[in-house]
Amino acid sequence: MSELSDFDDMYQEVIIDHYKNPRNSKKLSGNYDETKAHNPFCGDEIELQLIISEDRIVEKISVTGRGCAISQSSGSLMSDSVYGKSIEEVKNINLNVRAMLKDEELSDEDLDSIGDSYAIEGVKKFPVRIKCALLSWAALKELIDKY
Amino acid sequence: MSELSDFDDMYQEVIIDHYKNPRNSKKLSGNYDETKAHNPFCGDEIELQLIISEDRIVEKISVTGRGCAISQSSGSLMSDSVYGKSIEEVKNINLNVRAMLKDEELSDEDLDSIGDSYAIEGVKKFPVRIKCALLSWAALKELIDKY
Amino acid sequence: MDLERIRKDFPILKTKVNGNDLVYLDNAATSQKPKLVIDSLVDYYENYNSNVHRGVHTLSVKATNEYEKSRSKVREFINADKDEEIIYTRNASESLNIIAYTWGSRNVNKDDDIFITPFEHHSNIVPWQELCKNKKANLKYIPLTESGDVDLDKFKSMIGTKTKLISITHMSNVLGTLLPVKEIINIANSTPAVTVIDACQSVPHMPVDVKDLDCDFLCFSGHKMLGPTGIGVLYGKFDILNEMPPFLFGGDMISEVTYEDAKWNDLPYKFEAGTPNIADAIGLGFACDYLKNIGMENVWNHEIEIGEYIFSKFKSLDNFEVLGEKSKEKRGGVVSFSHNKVHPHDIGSGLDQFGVAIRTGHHCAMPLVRSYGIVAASRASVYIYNTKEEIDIFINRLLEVEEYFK
Amino acid sequence: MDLERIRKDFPILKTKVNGNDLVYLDNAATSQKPKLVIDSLVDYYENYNSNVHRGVHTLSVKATNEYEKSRSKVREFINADKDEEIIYTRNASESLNIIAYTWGSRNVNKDDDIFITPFEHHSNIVPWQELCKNKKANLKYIPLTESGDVDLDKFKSMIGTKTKLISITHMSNVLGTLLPVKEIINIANSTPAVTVIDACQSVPHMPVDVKDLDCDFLCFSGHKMLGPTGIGVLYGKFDILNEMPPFLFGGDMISEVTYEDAKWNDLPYKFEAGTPNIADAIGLGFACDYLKNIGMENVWNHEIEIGEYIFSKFKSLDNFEVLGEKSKEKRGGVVSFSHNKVHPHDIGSGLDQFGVAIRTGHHCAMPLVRSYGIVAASRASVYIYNTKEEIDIFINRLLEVEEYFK
Ligand SMILES: Cc1ncc(COP(=O)(O)O)c(C=O)c1O
Ligand SMILES: Cc1ncc(COP(=O)(O)O)c(C=O)c1O
Repeated sequence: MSELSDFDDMYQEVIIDHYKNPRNSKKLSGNYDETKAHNPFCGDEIELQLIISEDRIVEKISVTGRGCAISQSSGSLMSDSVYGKSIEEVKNINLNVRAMLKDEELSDEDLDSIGDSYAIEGVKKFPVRIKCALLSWAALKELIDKY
Repeated sequence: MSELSDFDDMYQEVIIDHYKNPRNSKKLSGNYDETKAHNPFCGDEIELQLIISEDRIVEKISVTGRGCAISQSSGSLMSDSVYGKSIEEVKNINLNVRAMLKDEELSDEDLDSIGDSYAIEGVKKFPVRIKCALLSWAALKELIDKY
Repeated sequence: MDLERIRKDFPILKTKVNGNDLVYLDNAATSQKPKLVIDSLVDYYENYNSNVHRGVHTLSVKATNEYEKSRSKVREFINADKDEEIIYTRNASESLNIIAYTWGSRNVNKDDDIFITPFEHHSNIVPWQELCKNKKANLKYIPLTESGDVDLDKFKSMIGTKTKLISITHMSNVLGTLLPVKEIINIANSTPAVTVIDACQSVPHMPVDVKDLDCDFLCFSGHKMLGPTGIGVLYGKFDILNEMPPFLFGGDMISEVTYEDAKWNDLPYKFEAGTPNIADAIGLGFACDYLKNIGMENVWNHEIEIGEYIFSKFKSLDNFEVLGEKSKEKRGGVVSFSHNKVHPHDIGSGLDQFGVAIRTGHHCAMPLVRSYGIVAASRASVYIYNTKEEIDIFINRLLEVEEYFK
Repeated sequence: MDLERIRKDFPILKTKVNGNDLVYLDNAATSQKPKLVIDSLVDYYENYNSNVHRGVHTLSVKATNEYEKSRSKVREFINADKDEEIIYTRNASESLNIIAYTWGSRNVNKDDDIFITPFEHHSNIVPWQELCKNKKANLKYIPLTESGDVDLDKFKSMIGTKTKLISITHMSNVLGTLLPVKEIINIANSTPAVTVIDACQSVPHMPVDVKDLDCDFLCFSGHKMLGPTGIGVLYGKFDILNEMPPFLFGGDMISEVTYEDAKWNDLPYKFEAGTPNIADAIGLGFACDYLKNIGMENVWNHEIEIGEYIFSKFKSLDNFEVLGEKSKEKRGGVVSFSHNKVHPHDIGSGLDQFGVAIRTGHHCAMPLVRSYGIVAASRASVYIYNTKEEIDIFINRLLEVEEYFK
């Protein structure tokens, strides 16, 4: 696939890597929060499990699902990006990821906060796929907003 | 108005003459049939009175009304065309006039039957005005169809 | 405003009609289109025609982007808050019917009142007549003063908790009369009623700001504002639209369908069932660009100037009567007139022979025209490309026609 | 059929997508447009744009004539009896909704049955779900045999005097399956039910004759048959349409309006409220000309040939499954497929990088797609301009994409 450009931007190597080898995909045990997000239009599914510690840190996370390379790699990347972060940091990252995909200006600091999930930036050129990229982040928001 | 062509065809001299000097516009007395036709779109009105003799001849006719040059002249021309004719002839003329305005082929005989009303032929190039030209003929049909 | 340059943008103005230069004065019926708008259609069909929404291929992404960009342009043009408040319809008639079918059928009940004015176009009369018939509600007309203005005091005394909806034209398409819509909306806001503005004759011609008006709904047609045929707009306040049940059911307006049931999509898609009129929606966006570029203040000033010029011409003519003539501040570039002998159809046909296009008939406002004791009238209505020279031609030819039929 | 010449008639086929020649295989969503149709729009806007009906000036007369001429072309195209039986709508979705809103709301009552099939597009499901909900009627599905065909025997045993309406697609937009519409209509004619054909995927692709079918209604969209966006057709038998109450209320659909009441206009205008989509209706007429000129038999033969070619290619591919594959006689040029690992979105995005446009997702037929145990599928659908060379490109690129994501 030599001619690719925008496409390469969307399906970066790291995306394909996370799609084929998803991180943090082991289901949790014990006392975890759980939610399931799905997009009825394309069938993408994300199951998210979280354990938030008493000092409000993401102590454990599990992301599994079915769907396209974007939705699944985005979930895996997300788990890396928020693992070990505080609730407040996670909320901030979630906002920054959304802002990034809306092509809004972000400070260097905010961009940094996104971590590996910066890899999904290329999706912003494909508006129909933004929902795929945000599916896991929507699930995360649902669980985190309770804290 | 020197440049006129299709227009002149529609507003022939005889049309303007009948419009300005309508024939058979005296109301009848005695035992007549009567009807009123009107077009709500433009307000054209035709009042038609008829006396049909025992041998089924148009013995007397009166046409009056208000409206555009086409509707009013057509009424006047109609009265000339059908005066003295038999019911059967009148029905035939009515069909022929409609056929003429639909641009259908007519035999010489059928064209002849139309008489002076042939002057309204130019209206066929202006479809919106055909209703004006046919208003009096619709009134006539209503009265004649009873015979 | 560079009139000569504007006229060059409209290819049809070079047309000859019956051997004469076209003088197009039928703008209240539909406007002509600038090259920019026509080109946008060709560009769409030649370069990126595709169905919108959910397509992952390049053409579909481009078509979707342009379709939604156009919605933003329309939103900006009437200063609405959100893109979701702009629903694409076929024309203003459909927009008004949607309100009657959805908001109306859910909120209007027996003995409730709906108010309109005596100035309305059929499209802002008949949907309410039907709704009232179905619901056994009352269709009432805001009364007029002796001088023919809307009687706001009487109106105030007629409204109350039973008043559910008030729908008024911003400018009469027959008389050019401007209605005091802000005052009426203000009064309406003392009741639970929603307010609907028929902006068919205002949005194309003057600055219109839905936030400033504070109306709940506003309806207009693209084809009267330099846009293509087949595209109209229903503006509604977000919260009201969001509460409304959908209108048409099918593709694009759902979020999920099973064999037994369906869930509705979000605004604005909830009201856009099936494949939209993509090309013409995009064309309407370009029409907004074009008008914005000229500036709606300039458009309006030009039109009242030409309108005044027509009024002043008629003042000196015998046998002609201008309908509902008002002071300069209360009217736009629409002039209806009648002749004491010659029928409007003959006037229209006569002028047409000289290339002058006006409209004749009831102008889809039978009750209003009839209130002047006539059934049909002749109407000249102007737009940005009309000139005083064209008005001179119109008036001179009108006198020739009068002579012919008199 | 001179394929090379046909391809030259479609300007968009010269477009490059991501550096590659466009291979457009999303025809079931919308078709591309020949220059003839695009030119007809430009001609309208540059030379005779005007509002139709009742205008006496030359432009209006010309616009009205062309608008009505287009109606005659459509009438002829589906072999209807009368121009009055052709109602212009925005799209097939609106056409189906009109039947539900007018015929349906007047004739369907509590405990009545409406039948559709499991093959339907959302636009032929949701309007009936809503109607049934409002009327407490039952929406029933014609059952399928084990081999996936419509079970006519079971269907016969399910219908009776309570059966009020049967609405079926002529050809599935997902599977390309042809339904036995004539047999179903025949059976339906033993009941009081009216029959509705969703002909979105048939009228553009094969000869369709409403008199031969003997259906009561037939719905289709112009944009899928080389016509512009924003124009659709509702065909109905004269006597049935004539009995139906109007749908939208306003200008053009009335014959007389007073402040209190209104009388409806004759067919077809009774169902065409407000300013119609004049330009696009005219464009649709030219699309009919273009197709007629090629000959619908030729169109259909070409499409099943290309369709077969796609089916044959897929037969030799591992990991891919074609949905609802049928014998040659029962399908057209629409092929939906899934991959045992790669998601349709990734396939679609991947192919797009090579200029190949297919559709991915639920194809507005969620229940049908789900019945295959999946939520989304990929679909390639062909039209007159597609070639076997394009199919080769499609399949080769598909394998490259598979490799990338596997
Ligand atoms: C079978 C079928 N029915 C109905 C429709 C709806 O057509 P439209 O979106 O033009 O209203 C489509 C098009 O997607 C279709 O394929
Ligand atoms: C004041 C007014 N309201 C409504 C309409 C109806 O617009 P449309 O025919 O585009 O639906 C018109 C246009 O004739 C109008 O002038």
